[in-house]
Amino acid sequence: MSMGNVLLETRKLSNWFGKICTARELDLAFEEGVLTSIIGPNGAGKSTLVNLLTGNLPVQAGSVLFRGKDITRFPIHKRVRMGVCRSFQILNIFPQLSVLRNVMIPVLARSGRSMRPFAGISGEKAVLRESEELLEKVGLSRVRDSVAGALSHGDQRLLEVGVALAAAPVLLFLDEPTAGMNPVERVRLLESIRELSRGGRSTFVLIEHDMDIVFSLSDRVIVLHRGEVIGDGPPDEIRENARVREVYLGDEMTDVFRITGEE
Amino acid sequence: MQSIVHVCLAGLSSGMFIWLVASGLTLIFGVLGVLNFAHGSFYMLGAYFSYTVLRHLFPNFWLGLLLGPLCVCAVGFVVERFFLRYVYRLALPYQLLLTFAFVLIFDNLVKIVWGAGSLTPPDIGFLAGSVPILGRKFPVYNLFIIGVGPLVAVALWLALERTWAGRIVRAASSDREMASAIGVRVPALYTGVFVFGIWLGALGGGLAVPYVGLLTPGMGETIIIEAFIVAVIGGLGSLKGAFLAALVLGVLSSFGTRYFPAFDMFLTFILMAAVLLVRPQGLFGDAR
Amino acid sequence: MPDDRVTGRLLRAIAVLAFVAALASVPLFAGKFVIYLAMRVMILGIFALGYNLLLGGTGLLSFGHGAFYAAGAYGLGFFSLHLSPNPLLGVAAGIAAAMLLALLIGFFSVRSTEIYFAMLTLAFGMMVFSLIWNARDITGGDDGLIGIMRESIPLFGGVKISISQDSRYYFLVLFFFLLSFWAVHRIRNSPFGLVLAGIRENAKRTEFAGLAVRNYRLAAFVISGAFAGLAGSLETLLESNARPFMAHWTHSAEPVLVSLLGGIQTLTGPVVGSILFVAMREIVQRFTENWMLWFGIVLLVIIMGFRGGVVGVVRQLADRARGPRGG
Amino acid sequence: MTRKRISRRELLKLAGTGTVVAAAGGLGQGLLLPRNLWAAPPKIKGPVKIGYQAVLSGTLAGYGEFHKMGAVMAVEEINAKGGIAGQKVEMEFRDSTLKPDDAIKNARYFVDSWGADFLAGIDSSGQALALAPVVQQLDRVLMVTHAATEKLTEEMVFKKGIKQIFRICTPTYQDGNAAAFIAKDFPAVKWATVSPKYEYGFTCWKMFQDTLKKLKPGVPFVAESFAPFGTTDFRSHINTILDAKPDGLYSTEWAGELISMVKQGREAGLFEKVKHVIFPVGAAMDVLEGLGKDMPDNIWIAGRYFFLYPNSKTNGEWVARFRKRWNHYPAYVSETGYSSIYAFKAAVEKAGSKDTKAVIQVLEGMSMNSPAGNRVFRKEDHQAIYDVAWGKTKADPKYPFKIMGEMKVIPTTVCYNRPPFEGPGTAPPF
Repeated sequence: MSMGNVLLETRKLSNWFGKICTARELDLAFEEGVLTSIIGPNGAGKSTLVNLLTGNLPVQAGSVLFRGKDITRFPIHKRVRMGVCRSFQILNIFPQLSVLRNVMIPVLARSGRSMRPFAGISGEKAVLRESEELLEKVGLSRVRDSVAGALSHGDQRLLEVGVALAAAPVLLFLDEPTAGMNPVERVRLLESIRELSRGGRSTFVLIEHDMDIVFSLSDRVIVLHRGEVIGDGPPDEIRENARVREVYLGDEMTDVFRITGEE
Repeated sequence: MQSIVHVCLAGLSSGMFIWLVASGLTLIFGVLGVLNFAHGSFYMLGAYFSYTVLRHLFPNFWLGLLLGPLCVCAVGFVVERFFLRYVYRLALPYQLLLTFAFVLIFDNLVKIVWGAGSLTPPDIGFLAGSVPILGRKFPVYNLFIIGVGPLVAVALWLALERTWAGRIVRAASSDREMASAIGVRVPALYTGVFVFGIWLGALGGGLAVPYVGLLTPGMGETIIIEAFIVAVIGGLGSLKGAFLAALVLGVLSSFGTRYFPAFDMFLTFILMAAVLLVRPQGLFGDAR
Repeated sequence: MPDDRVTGRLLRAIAVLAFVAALASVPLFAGKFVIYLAMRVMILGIFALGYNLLLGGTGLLSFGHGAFYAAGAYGLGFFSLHLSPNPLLGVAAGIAAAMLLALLIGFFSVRSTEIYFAMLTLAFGMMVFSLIWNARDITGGDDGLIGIMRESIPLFGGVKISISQDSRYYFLVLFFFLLSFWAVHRIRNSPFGLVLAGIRENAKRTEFAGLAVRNYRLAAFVISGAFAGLAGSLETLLESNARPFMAHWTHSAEPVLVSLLGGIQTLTGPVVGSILFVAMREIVQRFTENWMLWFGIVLLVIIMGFRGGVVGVVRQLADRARGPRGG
Repeated sequence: MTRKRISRRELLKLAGTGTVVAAAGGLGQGLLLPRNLWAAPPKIKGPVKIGYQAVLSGTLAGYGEFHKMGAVMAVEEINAKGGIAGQKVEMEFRDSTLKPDDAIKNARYFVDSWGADFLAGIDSSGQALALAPVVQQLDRVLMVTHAATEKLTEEMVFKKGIKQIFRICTPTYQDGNAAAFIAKDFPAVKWATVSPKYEYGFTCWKMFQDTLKKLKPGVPFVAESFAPFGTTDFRSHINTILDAKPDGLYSTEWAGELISMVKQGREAGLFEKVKHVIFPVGAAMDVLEGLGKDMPDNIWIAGRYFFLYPNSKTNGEWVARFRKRWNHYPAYVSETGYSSIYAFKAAVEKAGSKDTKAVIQVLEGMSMNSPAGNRVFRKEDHQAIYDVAWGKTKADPKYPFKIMGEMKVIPTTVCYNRPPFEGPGTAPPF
């Protein structure tokens, strides 16, 4: 596994909501093994970017390439099959299914055995084993049989990441995975992300508000502002970036700290 | 020319008539998010109550039209306050099932109270009779309906856009939580809107007494499906859409019946499916 | 814990066996009318069981399943009138016709969800109704397709099983009912069923699990259409006619009603709902001509008092009763 | 009930004579006394049970009520006079909902659960046709009192041999063929129709056209507009007719839909523009009463029975009794409902048994007197043959609705299709 192998790139990717531009001719490239964070003040276009890359929003202009292949018009599930997956800022799990079944769905999807209407689910030994391993990894084994909707908020967030991970993505976008978590849980989750990233199976792209975490965790930081990239580079470089400081020294900066400091 | 004008007029009057019934259905869906299957039954009750006032209490069409639907409002209040209120949070099928239960109950009650046979209304005074238009007679009452339809539409529009109550209703329809956060008593508002929607349906029923010229215990069942189609094509919850859809459908089916006898339900439903496929939110619905 | 699970499984096996035995012995002790009603219950049960794969299983409210029921009925009708009177082949033809129609209608419908899906299926169902009604030369119009006979089932070696008697036809219906019950049970507990549940719970997440949600919806739609077709063809054999109103929306509403009555989140819900639906009406009708009124009131009570359907509520009560011991 | 208690002495005496007579009979081998006189009256076990179904819900619920009035009255009268062959008549009435599957369920309930000996009722053609194989299987006589489809008698009874079905009301021949005989005398040349968009409407219009073409070759039919079941707005249909400028309008719209159509037609001036109008089921009481003075004058109407025809003692008395009992004029389904119960009575008493086979044998070709006049059940197709009146509407101070003024009868012998129903000479005019 070598660095510098481009997984996903965008060419002049643009998006508008009415007259508001949320992505302006973005040319970005995400490389294998580089833990990237995307930051920016509220309304900078972070979530929009993830939505465009993962197929959750149709691309209005420009194109998206995955491993050199144009996937601009690909539906979500096809992108996931290729290895682009995500978690959501707002919880997006299967609330009435058990924790185990939550992660089983993506695992089944990958195994290609999900169209079998008469096979017993308990007979899917390999899928079960893999799902249990995954729960172990995100630390949810102890609640594997609980109904997902009944978990604590922190556990639900873990599950959100777990379900995304279960799709075994090459490139995984985590949209504010720690939103609403208490500091202890937050550290725990980010630690496991760091570990998983080192494990090298998936490349992570993180959207995060907590600057400390972003700078300590990431290999690369992208700063978005009003749909434009105003900074892109290693954390140290970004810290020194004048434009970024300018943007973050305004109200927006304090705003960011207020939000993240609330917990 | 004579033919086309009359076909148009027939279409306009039937379209406006459907609009009157569909308006309440649309309003209730728009604000409460409930598909009121029993709307046709309230229409029927409106007709029967108006008929009763007209025949047995005051032989005056206007009084019948005023008092009949008001009685139905009382029924609507009971339905909302004691039953419907408890299923808002449940899924769509439960709401349909509940309102369906009321269809059965009301249809049967009407049969018990007013008898199984059809009833025909007494004279309605000055609105009876016809006027010649291009050498063919056209009923005054249908002209009246053609006038009442837009009148109701404009009144509704003014009420929703220009009054304080209307603004609150619109606020509640777009965001229930927000409305209750700014101090609107949402449950009471819902009751009010439901009862008002029922009043519109019952008004349609009251107007139907001379229009259809016949009251039968199952009369709500034929109208509800037409009102549904209109509400869906117009965009569920959009009054403007329902108005236009009713107009288009009325004129279209009138022309269809006259010039393309093969035209029937099939094409109406094709139209409905086509609209749903191309613009799922309907002609004027907001994409929720 | 494992002990509990074993006893649970044993109890369930006993319950299933007792249920099957009770059903199988209906023709032995019950009168003809009860046998007939039991068949109606089972046919409605098949319709509702399949339907509930869509409503309870996938979270889609279809208002057009009458069309597939009618496709099954007319499919069997045409097959047995023009090709072969073999009832089993006829049923197969009915199911095939229903599945084809479901594929066609589903292809257009599954892109929408919720109320739009309900309205689209309603529109398509009514188109089918209208087609059957108007294609008089082929379908007999509103008179329906009549004179469909219940011939014997040919087996290997020239042996034939006669099903013309109701008490015998009962077993064919029972066979298909149990088969459907088993099939729906398997589907609910299969990987495919889990994906459907995922779609019901969260379609977006299912898509982000790498699954083409629309295809799964379509598959569920076609499968439930197959059950509707089976029910339609069985009813046609029972009543020896097929009629346009089978495709009408009022008939499409029946499985919805039945599933909700029994409870959409359980396997047995639609079956219990079917029993209630048929038996309740029959009982009410014996006491009063105003059956609609009383039927409506009973419905009201069930919706207001038994939100999760009868089976769901009974199960909750049972859980509560068991509560202190388990906890 | 008023039977005297028989004392023991008398009983003994009776027993004695009984033994003597029996012995004598046995000895004399029927030579001493004519046997038939002494044979016990026909023994029928248990009450005579009749399962009746008609529509009691929805827009046509009024028809069910009319059926019920007639049938209930017949049962009351018969029971008051000692029942059928000495046995009480029991009747159960069910809502047929107009749906074939409900009709089948009801029939099965009546026979298999309640133990009905006879079945009666049925409004829609679809129901009647769907029931045919069922009543054959159940082996009970079904007396159809309203459904008019000719297929029932032609195909089910005549061709398929389902002998259990009889029809006491007039079939589509009356509404289609007979109307053509009325129409042939008009100076009208161009005809048009507004009719129901289902089998009944199509069939009647076709029969009307076929027969009229034969009676009056070259007669043009200029417009047809078919209205779906449940139509409440006939205005576009009326426009179709007015545009075609016909001289004659033929319409088999019935019940509430006919009321709506006539009212809306009046408003549009339809009856001023079209001089000759025929409503084959316009003489139904619900239509006449519903329209009241709104029914235009000089329209030819008929029904399957009209209470002013025949002008016989039986009919006059019956109408009086009916009005006394229900405070209502009898509708045609009241008469057919009433007469069907009497048809069962006559058949059972003549057959001396409730047995279906025996009753069918008696009913075939049976002639009976009824309010509608003399009825004969045609042997081949089990269709009751009786005359119904056509008449021109006119006001009469005695009634709050229009009645038939000038009456005319088209004899069944000229307007009913004849078995074998195919080939020359089977369809009128003969």
